[in-house]
This record gives sequence, structure tokens and C-alpha cells, in this order.
Amino acid sequence: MNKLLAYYHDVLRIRLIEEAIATRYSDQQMRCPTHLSIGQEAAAVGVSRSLRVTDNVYSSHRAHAHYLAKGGSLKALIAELYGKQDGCTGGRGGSMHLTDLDAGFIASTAIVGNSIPLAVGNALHQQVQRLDHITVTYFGDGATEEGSFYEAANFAALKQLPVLFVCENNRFSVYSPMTVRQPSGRSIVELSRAIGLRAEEVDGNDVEAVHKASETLVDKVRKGEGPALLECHTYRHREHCGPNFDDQLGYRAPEEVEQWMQRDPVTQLHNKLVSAGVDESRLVLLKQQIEDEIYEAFAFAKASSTPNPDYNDRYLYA
Amino acid sequence: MNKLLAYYHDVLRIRLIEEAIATRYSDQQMRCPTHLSIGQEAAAVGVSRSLRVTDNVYSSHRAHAHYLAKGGSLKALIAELYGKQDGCTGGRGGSMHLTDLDAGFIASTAIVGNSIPLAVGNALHQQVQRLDHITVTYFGDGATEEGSFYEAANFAALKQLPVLFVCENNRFSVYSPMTVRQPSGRSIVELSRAIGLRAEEVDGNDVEAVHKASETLVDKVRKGEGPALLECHTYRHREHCGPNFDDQLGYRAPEEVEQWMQRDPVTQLHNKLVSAGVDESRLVLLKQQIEDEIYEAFAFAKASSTPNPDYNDRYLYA
Amino acid sequence: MTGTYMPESPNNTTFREQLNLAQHAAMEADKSMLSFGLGISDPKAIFGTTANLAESFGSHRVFDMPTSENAMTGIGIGAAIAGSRVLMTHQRMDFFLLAMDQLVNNAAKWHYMFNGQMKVPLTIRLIVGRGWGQGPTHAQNLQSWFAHVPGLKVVVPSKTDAVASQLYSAIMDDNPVIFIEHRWLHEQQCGSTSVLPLQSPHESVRVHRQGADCTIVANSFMVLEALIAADFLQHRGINVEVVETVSLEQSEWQKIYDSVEKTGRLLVCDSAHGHFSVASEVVSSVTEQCFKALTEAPRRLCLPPYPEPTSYYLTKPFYRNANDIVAAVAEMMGVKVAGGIELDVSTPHDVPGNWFKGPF
Amino acid sequence: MTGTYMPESPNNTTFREQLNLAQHAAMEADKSMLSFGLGISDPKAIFGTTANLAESFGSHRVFDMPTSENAMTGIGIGAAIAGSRVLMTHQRMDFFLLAMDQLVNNAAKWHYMFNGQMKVPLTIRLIVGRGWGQGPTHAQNLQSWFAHVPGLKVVVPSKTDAVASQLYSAIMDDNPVIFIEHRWLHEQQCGSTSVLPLQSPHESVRVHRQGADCTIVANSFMVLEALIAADFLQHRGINVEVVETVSLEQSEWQKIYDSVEKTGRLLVCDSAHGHFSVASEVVSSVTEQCFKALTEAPRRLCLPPYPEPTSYYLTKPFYRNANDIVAAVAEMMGVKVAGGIELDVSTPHDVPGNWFKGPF
Ligand SMILES: Cc1ncc(C[n+]2csc(CCOP(=O)(O)OP(=O)(O)O)c2C)c(N)n1
Ligand SMILES: Cc1ncc(C[n+]2csc(CCOP(=O)(O)OP(=O)(O)O)c2C)c(N)n1
Ligand SMILES: [Mg+2]
Ligand SMILES: [Mg+2]
Repeated sequence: MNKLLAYYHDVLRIRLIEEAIATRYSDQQMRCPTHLSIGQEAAAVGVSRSLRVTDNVYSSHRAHAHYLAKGGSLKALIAELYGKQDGCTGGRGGSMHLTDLDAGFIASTAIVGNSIPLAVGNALHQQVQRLDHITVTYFGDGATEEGSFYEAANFAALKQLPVLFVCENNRFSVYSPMTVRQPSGRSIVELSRAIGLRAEEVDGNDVEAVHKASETLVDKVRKGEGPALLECHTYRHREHCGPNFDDQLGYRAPEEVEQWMQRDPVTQLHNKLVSAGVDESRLVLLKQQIEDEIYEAFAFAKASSTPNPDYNDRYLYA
Repeated sequence: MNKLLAYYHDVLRIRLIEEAIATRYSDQQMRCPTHLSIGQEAAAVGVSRSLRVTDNVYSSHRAHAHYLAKGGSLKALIAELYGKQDGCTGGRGGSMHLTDLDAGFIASTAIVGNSIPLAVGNALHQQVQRLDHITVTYFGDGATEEGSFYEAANFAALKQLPVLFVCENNRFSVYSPMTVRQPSGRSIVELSRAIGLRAEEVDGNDVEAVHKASETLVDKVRKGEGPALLECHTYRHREHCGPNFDDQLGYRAPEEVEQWMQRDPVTQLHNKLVSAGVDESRLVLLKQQIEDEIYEAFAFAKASSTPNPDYNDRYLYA
Repeated sequence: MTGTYMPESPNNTTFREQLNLAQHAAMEADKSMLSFGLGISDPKAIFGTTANLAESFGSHRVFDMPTSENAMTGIGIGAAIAGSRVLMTHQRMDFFLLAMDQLVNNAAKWHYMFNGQMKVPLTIRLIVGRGWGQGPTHAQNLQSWFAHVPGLKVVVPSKTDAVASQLYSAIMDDNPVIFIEHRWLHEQQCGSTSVLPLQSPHESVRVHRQGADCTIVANSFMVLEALIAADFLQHRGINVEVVETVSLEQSEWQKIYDSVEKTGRLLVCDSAHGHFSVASEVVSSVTEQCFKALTEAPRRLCLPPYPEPTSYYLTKPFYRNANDIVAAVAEMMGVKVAGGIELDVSTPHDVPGNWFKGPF
Repeated sequence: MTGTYMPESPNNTTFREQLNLAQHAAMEADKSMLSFGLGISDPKAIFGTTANLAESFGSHRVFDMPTSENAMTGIGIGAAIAGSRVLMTHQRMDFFLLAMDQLVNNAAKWHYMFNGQMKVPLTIRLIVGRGWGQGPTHAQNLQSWFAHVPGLKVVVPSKTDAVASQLYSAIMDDNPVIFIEHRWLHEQQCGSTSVLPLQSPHESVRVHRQGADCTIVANSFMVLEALIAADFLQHRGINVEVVETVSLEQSEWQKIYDSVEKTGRLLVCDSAHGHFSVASEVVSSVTEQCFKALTEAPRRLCLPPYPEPTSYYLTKPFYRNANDIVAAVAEMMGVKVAGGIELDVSTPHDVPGNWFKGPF
């Protein structure tokens, strides 16, 4: 029950943050391409609950959930979206280049598939230095089409590196369905096994299932039993990039959308808690607390000073 | 028996050509990096016997056998090695960039893995134009480590293109054994299946087995049943690049070398023919004919005029 | 032509529509032509530029692709060698960095290294991003890389009247052509000039405006800034010549040399970083060809040597605009020019116009 | 130091030995350092330059790799970000084209786009081939590409006395450094100069020879040709200044400008194609900085704008040599120089010396 509540808190928190961003995006003050995680929160929460602060995470363009679930600063995220001084990169990277080193969230990058080798390199460092830490690399189904995924996975398997690949398969790359990108019958899990990864798949909207599956894999990865991959089947609710719903464009079957909406991780957890007899008022309170935190974060971001372009040439070289 | 003799002729011919190149290489008149096919002839011969002239072939840096087996001009090959006007690219490409369009041998390239997508593109053209032709792409075990192989195979499977991937697995990439490049337990065939190719493996030194396996696959590929891969297990006898034996360097176990030498395709065929009662004198005659052809080709190459560097800027643009 | 944007009056047409029209015409004219790219047939159709192509010509000729830029480029090259005419499109040039091996080691060299026996009729559209937080990896213009590689042609459009014929002739060219489109040009109206016929002969250099005082060489979005600056300067009695390098091929730049012979002054406005760049080549070619005619040291106005930061507040000084051009010309002429161009303050500096609402 | 080539007299040492020595010293000095590349620990050890490294420091720190240039570069970057110091080696620059995304979108921008919070201590050795039929795809030098990208440092060694300290300081640099080695330099003896200590401060520009008549700017193998030409010219009464651009960073080129201020003449000898190149940047930077001092139009001596053909007979005119430099200087000076340098006719034009027997 406490566990369920904790899951609920984490998943709902990301959801509410993303929704707050979506609501305010049309104010045109968050001026950068922004890929929301709405609908896909459970994967990030489930995986992160298997990790330690000292473990490291890399992610892709759709990184908010991974960053937040790993403990990345909410204030620094929002300030970053506003392009402010207190943003996690001082406004240089925007939504697609997040970092919070204290939380072990190393970085996200904007080029599909290109942070996967970085994560494997991070794991190489961990192995050579005999650290007890592991690395997680999040990416989408589209990223598995990049040679960088394949080459990096091969090397991770060759060297038995402490890295967990997490593929959030949301069925789409922008508007493109699987059918135009991967052969019918493709299984990312079987492919990964053939490359040499221990691989499992899981209902990515079921936070408990994700947590359990990732815990088992993380344990083996940490013990030096080699790299693993977890495929989380999930769905994004809104447009690929930006704050809106876009199902009026007709690129996804309404029944498919409907079906996935019913499997929404927030609703699922909410229902479970209610069935388990948790008092609604407790959930309302929890939500209120999160909303307060979000309110503060936005206030912080708006109050944060604007970065000074006179220093634009700083940090070109270390 | 006639079939055996035909195999023997083709395999021996490539062997003798390559040996002739090796013998003359130290004269320093073939001034280009040259990767000999000695030991690996059976794969090229077996596969080529399943193809039509109108089928197309792409290959890699180690292309002599593929070019010759597909019907590429011997004279143009030798003249090319000598950097002469009558070379198949007039001296521009050298050993690593062969072509004979009349024979359907489109091209070989020098960058590991980078002709694989070209071959898949060739097959795309064949499919869109509804041609009855197929494409073969030859490459080594090392090339399967390149993302270009993976990405190209994925697309071929997605579109069900008429392309046969032929991987000559000779256990080495230059001096590097599998152990430093691919995880233990890797099966190229299983990997290819997981990508979506119909895949088989075969004793690459047994020309009959290669022929049979490739015939089955080529048939399916031509019928539009999708792309396939044939892995031929084989071994190179000499150094990676250049004319010499190099086992004194100790990078391969002497027992391994010994074992593979016993499986030499030429010896195997020779023994089979002798066991089948073919008269030795017939084999001697056949060898003599090949040697005459080779002698002529070298004479042709040496007599060929030198290309004129004044025209170096021709054909930069079509 | 089927399914093409056909503006009622050609002057009403936009850059985007012209790009679309050229593709429809090419697909129609050459039945062997294939066209592919990420999202090419999705609802947004690459900012509308590929609208209706798949519908008109079928998904065997116009198709979306896996996120596999490297192999897909090789596949385009292989199909082109085999006899297809191929067009590929990338939403950002930055993504195309994955495909440099195929481009440089295969496409650029194929015709040459096989001694003219094969050719590669391949055009690659690369879109350059800017503003609205595109940031370090969605706003690069590496045009000088392509221009440095023998065997590639590089075409950089800027004006709506010519862009359709430029794309059409790139597609119909039997060589690999890199076609570099600036995202901010897509909604540019044609204005009062009339659209060039699709089959117009390709002009490597376009002289947009005559003037005896200073030669401004620009391409891509900087042509628009240069024309604004030229207008302003004319009212102050300074007549600049605005010369556009449509092709990045210095052997075709005679018109630039002619211009500098006349003006004695050169200002190069590059839409990329200035060091080891297209601007460097313009300056050095002009210096070699017109040394005696030059009365002043040539100048470059380019992007500063650091990546585009993401934040609205940080991009403000990143791009050069018409006022910077005015100031540079004034300095070179040794005169003071009073006032500045009144920039449209209703449009934030990081968007091309109020039609742009993000996010991409 | 363990297992290093240690020549009896430093003057007897070669470029290759110095490269090896620098790597041994760096591995020794920084225990976090990793080194990998195709064939790095094989019997040929990258032309001997990586000999004994794996034996001395273990296969967990020095290792061969899969033929996966793109991901392996990313892995090097990721390890460097995590705290390893990383050296990668590629037998040919041409192979590294596969890794441009990782290099440009990640390595070059990382420190910048994460606002200085992380750094990438990564050095990438790229070897440039030439002759013996290296041909179109084994002889490219794309140095200007790297120089154009903000955030990368580019170091191009040419002389045995300095190469160890140059590689050592590249490795110890906390930024990504591209280290471009010409294959023909590997057996170069140190000669009479003494080897610089490993920790010598890095010199971006080296003035090898003083002279008042003309400035020759060169790098890589062209420095050797320039020095031969300078010798010859001196005996004909023409004193050229030979200036080497070790770093491709025009903000560090003051010594070049100083030289041209003195000589008034500039000849740039680039070891790559001349168009949109390093030579273009040298010419334009010098023109901007020293316009008044220039008495003649600057010149470039570079590779012609087509790929290196493979055939012995076709490469003859491809590379510029000391005689070409002499001719260019004579023309710029408006003088006739009698005779030519007697080239060593015992060595064919397509090999660096008779020690080279092919095939790679
Ligand atoms: C190399 C590259 N190609 C294309 C893009 C444009 N792009 C950005 S996100 C994206 C979709 C990737 O799909 P997936 O990996 O499944 O992630 P998702 O967006 O579904 O989370 C694409 C194609 C890019 N950023 N980088
Ligand atoms: C991209 C690239 N990396 C490295 C090389 C150097 N190289 C040439 S051949 C070769 C070995 C490739 O091994 P494999 O594919 O197994 O072919 P084999 O030589 O065994 O026939 C290598 C690494 C290259 N040419 N291209
Ligand atoms: Mg997806
Ligand atoms: Mg091999």
C-alpha cells in the first residue's frame, strides 16, 4: 500500500509537471522544442526505483520523466525551459539537453540514438574503475533503428558492461508507425538477445511490473553478469513535440488511442489505490502537495534572472 | 562429375590468379593495397553459380574472387592492379574498387560495410522497377559489426527486397580475432534472423554445399519472399593485405591454421575428383589452360598503356 | 500536375509551395524517381514541402523510412547508381552527420573512381534550423564541409522566385547535389518578381542589386538581410551590389570577381560559422583574383565561433542582421550612417515571423 | 617507463618512436587513461606507434575494438565524460567519417551545451594516407572540417622533435583534440635538433626558418617540402620564412601575421584540397589582418580538386612538392630561378622512402 502510494506519487508528480508545462507552453515563454512524457511516466518511475543515486542515467529528446524520476531538480528543469540562468544548463541546452549530476542524471541528447554509446562509455568507465555503479540508457523504439544502438549494444555485450538499456516502445517515431520502419514480426527483445543482451519486455504502463523487471535486471547488471535490456510497451498521449493532443490528424487509429488511454498509468494506480481502500482525501492532499511544488517551481523559473549573452563564448573549451 | 570438374575449374582458376598476383606483387609494379581471396574461393564460386548474368553483385575490399566468379574480366583486373589504362577503372580505383558492369559486378568498395547499403539500394531499384533480377552483397565477419550492416538489413527486411547477404566469416578482421570484437556465443545467422532475414550457415570451403544453400536462398529471394543471408565459414590463408603468409606473427593458433589448411577448397575438390576416378592428366591439362589464360592476362596488363594524368580531372562530374 | 499547390497568382506563392511544386514536377517528369525521408509522408509533410507526393505517386516511389540515416543514404546512392533518380530529405542538417561516410566515400567519388562508368543522380535536401530553442544540435549549417569535397555540388537557395527551378535542376542533375534550405525561408512570399520557369538554366551566382560602392556576397537567409540593408543604405547614398552564391563552387564565381573589380570592396555574409568557411573561400578567391582592385581589406560577417545556445535570451546576439551589415559597410566606406533600420519589434528575434509558434 | 622505444641517442629517434613514447608516458602519468582503436594491440601495432602499450598497461586499459567507428567514438566520449582520459586511434582518417555525429554533435559541444559542467578529455589520432595506391578512400585529409567546428581542437604535427610533446599535450588537454598524422612522417628521423621535453608548452605556430622575402605557411608533410624549397631558394639568394600551423585555430596565428607584415608575401602550402580549406582560412585571415602589408596577391599550393587516383601513373601530378614551392615563390618574387631541386630519383614518387614496400 505504501509502495503503491509511493508509485502513485512519483507517476502523478511527473504527470502534473508535464501537464503544467503543456498548459503554459502556449504562453510562448518556453521557447524550445519540448517532448512530453505524458503517458510514459511508469517506465521512468519503475526503473528509477531500482537505482541508487550513484547510478547514472542517459536519455534522449524525451527526457523529462527520466530526469525527474532519477531525482533531477524540478526547479532547474522549469528554469531551463524558460531559458533562464538557473536552468540546469543555464539556458544553453533546453528541454533536449538536461543534466543533474548530483542526481546521477548525466545527460539527455537531441540526436536519436546518439546518447546510447555515451551511456555504454560511462559503463566502461565504471567497469575499468571497478565502481559498484551501473548506467541506464533510455531511448525509444525509433532509436533501435540506428546503427549506434546496435554497435553500442554489441560492445556492451562483448565487454559485459554494467549497463541497462531501457527501450520505451511507444509504437511511434514522430508520426511514423512501426510498419514503415521495422519489419513485421520484429521483436526488440529477441533482437537484443541475438546481439548478446539479457532482455525482457514488460507492460510499460504498469509501474509495479516495470519496477520488478528492472530490479531483477539491475541486480544482475550490478553483479557483473553483463548488460541487459528492458523493453517497456507504452504510448504517448500527446503530439510528438509540443503540448497538444493531435489525434485529429488521424495518424493513429482511434481504437488504439482509446485502448491505451484506458491503460493510462495514473488512472491505473489511482483505481488500484481506491480499490485498496485508500481514502480519496489522502490522494487529493498528495496531489495538492505536488501542485504546490510545481507552482513554486514555475514561480522560481519566472523569477530567475535571464542569462547574459555577453558570456556566450564561455565554456567553449575546458 | 562434370559439375565437380566445373567447380574445380572455377575454384582453381581464382586460386591460380591470386597466387600469380602474390608471386608478382613483390616486383612492386602492382602498387595498391591488395586483399587476396586465397582460401575463400569456394564461397564466391558456390554463390555465383546460383546467379544469372543479369543479377548484380557488390563486394568489399576483398573482392577478387567475387568479381572473377561473377564473370568479371581477368585482363581488366590485372591491368587495374598494374594501374594501367585498360584496368577496369582505368587505374583510378585499384584492387579495392573493381567493377565489370557487363558481368553484373557493380562494384567493390574499400570502407568496411559501406557497400552493403548500396547493394540494398540496388535491390530497391530492382523491386520498384519490377525487374526479375536480384542483388548479392558480399562482406566479412568484421563488417557485421558496422551499423551500416544492421540498418541496411533492417530496411531490406522491411521492404522485402530481393537481396542476398553473403557473409564470409573468416574469423578475423585484419589480425583481430572474434574475441575482441563480438560477444562469445554470437551467431551471425541468429542475429540476422532476429533482424528479419531468412538466414542459413554453411561450410564455406565446401563449394557444393555453398552452391546448394545459395540456390535455395536465391530462389526464394527471386520469388519475392524477402531478403536472405548466407554465412560461409571459411579462412584466409595469407596475410590480411598483401601477398605473404604471416603466421610467423603468431596471431592465429598453429593448430587452427593447420586444420583450416586441411580443409582447403582446392585440395578438397582435387581429392574428390581423384577419388571419383578423374584422370590426373585431365586435371593437369585444365590447370595448364588456366595458367595460359593468366599468362596472357599479365602480358596484356604489362603491355597496356599507362593512363594519362593530364585527364585526371575528367569524370569528376557526370 | 496532380495534387500540387498551385497558387492563384504566382506572386502569391511561397518558398514552401515552390519546393513542393518542383518535387511534383520532377516525379512526374522522371518515372524512375524515388523520394524518401523521415516523415516525408506524415501529416506535417516536412513543413508542407512534401505534401501530396505519396498520394500522387504511390508509396513505392515516395516513402517514410527507418531512423537509419547512414544506411538510408547508402540505399539512396545504390538506387541512384542502379538507375533510379533519388531525392532524400532531412528535417535538420544535424541529423545527416550520421551519413558522412556514404556521402563522401561513396556518392561524391563514385563517378570519378569508376572512371565515368556509373553516375549518382541523387539530391539531398538538408534543412537548417534557427531560433525557437533549436540550440546546439538543431541549427547547424555545415555548408563548407560539403563544398570542400570534390564531386559534390552544393546549392543554397534563398529566394522564392528561383527555388523551384533550383530544386528541379538539382534533382535532374546526374551528380550528387546537396540542397541546403533554411527553415526560415519556407513561408517567404514571392513578392513582385515572377517565378522562373522550372527548366531555367541554373545560375550559380545571382546579382540581385547593382551598386558601385561595395560588393556584398551572401547566401541563404543572409541574402534577405543583405537586401534590407542595401535598401536602407541606398537612401543614405551608398550603393551596394548584392551578389548571391547559389552554388558553392568557386570556379563559377566570375560574377563576384567582376563585381569586386568594380566596387573594390567586399563584405561576405555567411549563414554559418566564419572560420574555415565558405566566407573564407570567398575572401581568399576574391583576394587572389582581384588583388589589385581591392581598396580595403575584405570583411566577413558570420556566426560567432560557438554553437547556437538554446535560450531566447542567449540567441539575441548570435545571428547577424541587416543592421550589422549596414554598420560593416559604413565602416568599410569610412562613413557614419545615421540611425538604424527599424526592425519589426512585433516579431521576437528568434522566429521568422508571427506565423511561427514553435515548437520545431 | 616500461616497454617504450628508447633510442640510444635522441637524435636517432623517429616520429613513430616519439608517438609511442608519448603514449607510454601519458598512460603512466594518468592512471585513468584508456586507449583503443582497431588493431591497436595487434602485431603491427598501428605502424609500430602503439607497440607494447597493451603489454605494459593491460588489456583493460589498452584494447582492440569491433569495426564500429561510430559507437566506439561515442563510447570514448562517454568514458571521457565519466572521468577517464581517452585516446582513440584510426589507421585512416577516411574510416572516421562514420563517426561525425558523435564527434560534432556530442564531443565538440558537450562542455559548451552543458554550461561547463562536464568535459571531454578525448584525443583522436587520425592517420592520413598517401601513395602506393591508397586512392580515393584511403588518402583524404579533411582537416578543414574539424577546424570549422567550434569546440574541437585540431593539432597537426610534422616534425619529430616536437611530435611527442604535441601528442602528450593533446592527450592531457581536457578538450576533444583531433590529432592528424601523416603516414609518410612515421619514419622521419629527428636529425640534429633535440627532442622537446614532453611537457613543453604547446606552440600553435612554429617558425622553422626566418626570411624576409616571402612567408610560406605549411603544415603536416608540406612543412618538409617547404624546408627543402627554402634551402634551395636560399642558395639562390631568396630568403623565405617557413611557418608551421601546428594548431588549426586562427586566433592563435599571430606569428603568421607578424611574418607577413615583414615579408609582404604569402604562399600557403596545404596538405589537403585547396577550396573551402585551411589554406582558404590562412589567406583570408592574413588578408584581413595584414591587408596593407601585402605586396602581392597571396597564393595557395594545395591538392587539386579531385580525389587521389590509385594508379602510380596518375598520382604523379597529384601532390605538390618542393619544386612546385620554388616555382611559386619565384613567380611571386618576379624572378627566374635556374635549375630545380634534384629529387631523389632512386625513390619512386608514391612512397616516402625505400623503406616503404606497401601494401598499406
Ligand atoms: C538522427 C536523428 N534523426 C531524426 C531526428 C528527428 N527526431 C526527433 S525525435 C524522433 C523520433 C524518435 O522516435 P523514438 O526513438 O521512438 O522516440 P519517441 O519520440 O517515440 O519517444 C525523430 C525522428 C533526430 N532528432 N535525430
Ligand atoms: C570503416 C573501416 N574501418 C576499418 C577499415 C580497415 N579495414 C580494412 S579491411 C578490415 C577488416 C574487415 O574484416 P572483415 O569484414 O571480416 O573482412 P576480411 O578482411 O576478413 O575479409 C579493416 C578493419 C576500413 N577499411 N574501413
Ligand atoms: Mg517511439
Ligand atoms: Mg573477416
